[in-house]
Amino acid sequence: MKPRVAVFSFTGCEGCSLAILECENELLGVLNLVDIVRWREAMSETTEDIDIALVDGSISTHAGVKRIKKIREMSKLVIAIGACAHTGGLNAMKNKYGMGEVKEVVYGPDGAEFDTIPARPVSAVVPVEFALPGCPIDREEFLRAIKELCMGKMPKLPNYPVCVECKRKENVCVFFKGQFCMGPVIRAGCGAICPSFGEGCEGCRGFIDNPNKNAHQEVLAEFGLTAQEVMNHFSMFNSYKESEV
Amino acid sequence: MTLRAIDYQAVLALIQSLMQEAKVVAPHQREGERQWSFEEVTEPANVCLEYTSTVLPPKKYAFPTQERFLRYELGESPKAEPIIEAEPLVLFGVHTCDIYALNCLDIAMTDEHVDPNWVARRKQMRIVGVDCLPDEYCFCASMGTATVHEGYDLFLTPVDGGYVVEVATEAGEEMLTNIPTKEATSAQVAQVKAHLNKKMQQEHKLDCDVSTLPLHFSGVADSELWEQHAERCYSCGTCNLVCPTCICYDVLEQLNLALDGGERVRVWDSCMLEEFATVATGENFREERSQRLRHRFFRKYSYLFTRYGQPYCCGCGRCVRQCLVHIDPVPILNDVIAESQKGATVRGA
Amino acid sequence: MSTKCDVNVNVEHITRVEGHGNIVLNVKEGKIEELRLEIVESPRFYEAMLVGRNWYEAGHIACRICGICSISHTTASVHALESGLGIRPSEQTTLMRKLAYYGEMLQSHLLHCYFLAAPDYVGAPSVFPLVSSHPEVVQRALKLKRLANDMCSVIGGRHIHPLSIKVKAFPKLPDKDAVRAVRDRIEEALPDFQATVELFKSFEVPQFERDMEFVCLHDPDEYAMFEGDVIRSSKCGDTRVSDYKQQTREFVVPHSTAKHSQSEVGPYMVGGLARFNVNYDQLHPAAKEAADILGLKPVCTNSIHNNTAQIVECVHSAYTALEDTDRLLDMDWVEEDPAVEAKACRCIGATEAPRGILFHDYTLDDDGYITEANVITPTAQNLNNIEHDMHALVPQILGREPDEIRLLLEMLVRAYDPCISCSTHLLKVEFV
Amino acid sequence: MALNVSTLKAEPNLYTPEMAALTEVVPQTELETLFKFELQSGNPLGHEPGQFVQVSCLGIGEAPISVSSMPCPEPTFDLCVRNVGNVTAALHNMTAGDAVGIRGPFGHGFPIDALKGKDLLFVAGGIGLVPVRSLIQMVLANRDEYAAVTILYGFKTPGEMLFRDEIAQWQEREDVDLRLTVDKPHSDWDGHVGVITTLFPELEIQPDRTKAIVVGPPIMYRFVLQECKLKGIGDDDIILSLERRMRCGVGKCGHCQINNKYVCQDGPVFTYNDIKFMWEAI
Ligand SMILES: Cc1cc2nc3c(=O)[nH]c(=O)nc-3n(C[C@H](O)[C@H](O)[C@H](O)COP(=O)(O)OP(=O)(O)OC[C@H]3O[C@@H](n4cnc5c(N)ncnc54)[C@H](O)[C@@H]3O)c2cc1C
Ligand code: SF4
Ligand code: SF4
Ligand code: SF4
Repeated sequence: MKPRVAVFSFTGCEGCSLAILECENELLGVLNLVDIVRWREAMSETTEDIDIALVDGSISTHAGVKRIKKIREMSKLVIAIGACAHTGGLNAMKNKYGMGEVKEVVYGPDGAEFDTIPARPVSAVVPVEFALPGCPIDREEFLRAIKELCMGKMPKLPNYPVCVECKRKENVCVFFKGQFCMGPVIRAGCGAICPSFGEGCEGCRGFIDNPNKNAHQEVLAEFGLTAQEVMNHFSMFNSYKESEV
Repeated sequence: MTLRAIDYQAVLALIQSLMQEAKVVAPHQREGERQWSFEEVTEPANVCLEYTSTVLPPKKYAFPTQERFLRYELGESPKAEPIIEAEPLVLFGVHTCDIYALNCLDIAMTDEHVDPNWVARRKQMRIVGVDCLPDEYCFCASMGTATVHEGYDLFLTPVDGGYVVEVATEAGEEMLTNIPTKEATSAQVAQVKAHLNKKMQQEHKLDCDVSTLPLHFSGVADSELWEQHAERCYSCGTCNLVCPTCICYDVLEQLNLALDGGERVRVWDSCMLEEFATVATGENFREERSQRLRHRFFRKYSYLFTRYGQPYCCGCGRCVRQCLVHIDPVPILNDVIAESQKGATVRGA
Repeated sequence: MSTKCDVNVNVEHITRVEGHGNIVLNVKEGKIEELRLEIVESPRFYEAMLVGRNWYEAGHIACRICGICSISHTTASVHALESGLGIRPSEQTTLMRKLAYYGEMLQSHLLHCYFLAAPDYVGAPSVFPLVSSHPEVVQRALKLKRLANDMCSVIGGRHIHPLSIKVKAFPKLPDKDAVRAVRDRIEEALPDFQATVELFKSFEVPQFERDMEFVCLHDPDEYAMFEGDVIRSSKCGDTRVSDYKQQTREFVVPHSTAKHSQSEVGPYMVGGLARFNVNYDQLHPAAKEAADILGLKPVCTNSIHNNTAQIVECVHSAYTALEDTDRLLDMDWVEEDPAVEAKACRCIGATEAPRGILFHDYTLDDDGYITEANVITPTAQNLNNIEHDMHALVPQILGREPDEIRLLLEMLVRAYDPCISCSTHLLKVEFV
Repeated sequence: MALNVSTLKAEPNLYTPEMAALTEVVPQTELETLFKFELQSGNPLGHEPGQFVQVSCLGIGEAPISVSSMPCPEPTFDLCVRNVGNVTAALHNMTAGDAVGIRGPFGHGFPIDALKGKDLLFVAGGIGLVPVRSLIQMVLANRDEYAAVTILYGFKTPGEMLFRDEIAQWQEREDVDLRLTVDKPHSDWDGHVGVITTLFPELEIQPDRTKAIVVGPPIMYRFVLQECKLKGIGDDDIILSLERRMRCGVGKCGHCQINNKYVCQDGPVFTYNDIKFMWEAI
């Protein structure tokens, strides 16, 4: 029996579910392994009998909280895909403003009605079995996870930093080119794609389990960033804090 | 040992002629930066023989960063067969430290069990060395790797008007068959010596003779120095990943999409990474950064040194050059030496 | 059947569009009591996030507004910053960016036409059943989409949230051999684009007409897509990009977390059909030929034909990308210094995203930090027009079965290829 | 001296598993299962007690597992596996007839010759009995070559006891002193209660002729070693088996290194003397 897979989107750019459709060369192979049974962005069919729910986006409304709980109930495995679902992602940057303030300032008096709560990762609302990090998810990592799930193996994320993959690719470290990088404290798995294309890592995959944040703050400062810029580097994808929600 | 003289044009001709028969890899300058890497030569003139150090060592040609070594089929009766991929290769423009490192790994890779993939690649490899001028991170003079006596076919030392080339093997002799060379003049030979003398003048050096290094490690396991030096360490593994004498690897499965077969690959690993020594029960035998840093140093300068009779560090300085928090083997080793000498006095007293 | 009927259509979360929207139609005795397109996507506050960030982070934050059009957002962001900071990128840089840009245009249009819209025309609920019923069509769609994707990734590292498309210059030049390989694949795929035209020719597009205003960028030298000198409207004439607010006047409506827009004269349409109608003369000859085959002529006022215009633009993009890339490959590439000096300035830029004109507007302080930001996405501009279309369409089809009404309304909305998640943060933020 | 690699004999199949068929699955506890295998080549595995093999579930991965049965001329052998991760879980999903890959045997086993004629004290905690079983089987099969045999086996709860039937047989034997203990009192258990060290005070040990074979979790070693010392057993006469993460099994990948030893090459069996100055060992 092929696993029945559904894709759901919450607050985000839907790039992660789109990234699944961007596995053009492999899509037919994936369809041989799994049955896609529900996916609003791509199909009109629907069902409540789901083995694997792939969820992108962060939870940022009361309605979203209800919906993800329902999805949890109807799915055997819930897998968060992408930074928004995994860490809250970029969306959590709004959390530093009070929600009343954001609505008021942004929508004016008409905005009071809109449903918005601080953005949070899926795991902050319901248990998730696994998260595929990245903004967007990495195609290879996604395919590997699908294959492993179909083999009955729980995928495992690397717990080492991006520098490892960056070195294996023999990139010139972007610090030596006058740029800045979060690679030393961020979880690998992306193939160090940013440094490979001349950009510093922005931290979209979240921190490794034991990052040496102090050392990294010192390094960023040593290479010339101001305190505010250092903070911005740390907060771009990783500003969600449980305490703020 | 025969010494000949060869001019720059002839070096280009040499590369060109080698390219006729094998893949030739050599240092190239990277992205307009003062960084180099070994890459396949497509145009001899692009080869950069005056360079400090490449990001990754030429080891990557004997032991690729990612190497498939087993192919298997699943299904009714699963089968597995080895993948051993090797091709004739010339490493052109290798520094003494990197030659030393390859020699080191020959021992480790063949001790007790012979690694088939390593040996297959090494058998088809010819090496043309070139002498360098060290930068502030190199400490090959201290490590005894500023010169190397084996592990190359030709060795070039820059002198006025070109290079003096040492022909070390028959294969080296053959490489020069159609290349115009001259007898090296005594002035040129003197220049080679001068070059070496200059290379030996390194500021960055150990406070002891390299042969005594393992002795100094005997009493420092519990020293605070490991914690002090590890405080800023990211545990990012960069130091190991760029090191020419590191061979630790991890093994991954790569299934094909139909799930009916796949390949097993090995990738470079690092003992500085947190999970390197974690076992299934969750126990981590080197949980602290300082324990991992200590292990890295013990492995290079004590364990493998004692096991194989030579240090597993070639003094190339890559680890500190690439380490963002400047964790440098030399001051650490000097702390080890100081500590052990202090301990010796205390014990002696 | 009497037209004095009661009809209730309630589509919660329209499928095969990007983001969350509902269609609500309530007809009592032939009278429309309620008809609206509800945008229920959670508000995202992108502009709020941009405030306080450094200018060089703008592109990377802004591209996260939308996964489908992240190259367009990057492009608009780069255009805005370059205009504010007074930077003119080199021809080499522009041509490189354009290859990725056309890649995204193709990627987005192909996704929409083959995966989201086509199932309606063959009566399937999604593209997945077509894998077995129309394998050659699906294979072709995947092949073309892969190509489009690689046009993006060969330049920017990846299509979704590209990496090296930066203000002034590329931090790392693309791999020339890889660009050459992609160029050859574009050439090789030209017959597939023709086949695509033939396929869409066979689909019957529902009848519908409504007089409306079309708005897009215009460039005197080329069919404006990547960039344009002015905003051109079929009803209001030309406006400078920096005066975009004269064209797009925004207001909040209660049933939508995205603001609505209108021009001086009312709602307007942006996107493929608008560009086709306004800039038809500048289309690549091959694209004009495709339009002929498809029977699409300017000025076409059936918004469902936006799909058709997208096919025409696919042909245009493929041929133009091929010619541009040939020019790029003829050049000797040089590494350019990407260093930029920040200063206080207002940065306004625009591009034609697949769904229409896209504006980015930032204000920087002396240190290059963003103090104010405004992003206006094409879908946000279209929402008002879609509702007006719905109001025009419903009376024409009232007599039909509710299911058919629902389908037609969905097809209409889908034809706009709305990108709802991008539209929900059209917020002007002035934080103190 | 650099090596001349061209003169070396390569081992082309060093990393290539040989296929073996799973012949029987014998459930043991909730987590552990005994698997019986037969090599397809028809050759015996050729191991010594204490050695391990690298077991491949192709497509999933490879894991080092001790051979749990004594050497025999048939191509069959036992592995007893705890389900803790990917490979071990995949094994648990297999049924008779399925195939796995086997590399090895690797490493150094128990020093049989040194044990001959001695009093043997086996101390096994939990899954530590797995490698020890191969040695016990061999000793019991050649019982007259050894002097007194004492087996201490401790586990957390009665449900975690391995090899029940076999232990019952050992219990029957006059020439084996078998003592079992569970860590905590339990209603299903009327035997000895307490950690394994609580069995020591009652033991009569003649240190000069005793060899202790101690295998268990890291924490057990610390306490049991102390007891052995109290009994006067020499460091050279305490034999243990260590476990580490492992990839290659042949001393290349670096993972199993403990100070200057490779568990896969120099071990997994060590004397306490070998490792007592190694701060990473225990
Ligand atoms: C010499 C030796 C003999 C062993 N004998 C037995 C035995 O007889 N029976 C038995 O059940 N187990 C035995 N083990 C332990 C067994 O190897 C591990 O439990 C097994 O490797 C876990 O693999 P996995 O794929 O199931 O887990 P994975 O999914 O790979 O890993 C789960 C966790 O285990 C860690 N891990 C990875 N590789 C190893 C490894 N080689 N050893 C320990 N942890 C690891 C990982 O870090 C991860 O956290 C032995 C180990 C060694 C070194
Ligand atoms: S570029 Fe970033 S990821 Fe790569 S080595 Fe440097 S710090 Fe690490
Ligand atoms: S020493 Fe430097 S390079 Fe090595 S792990 Fe620590 S931070 Fe990384
Ligand atoms: S430890 Fe550092 S200096 Fe020594 S060989 Fe490795 S990289 Fe070079």
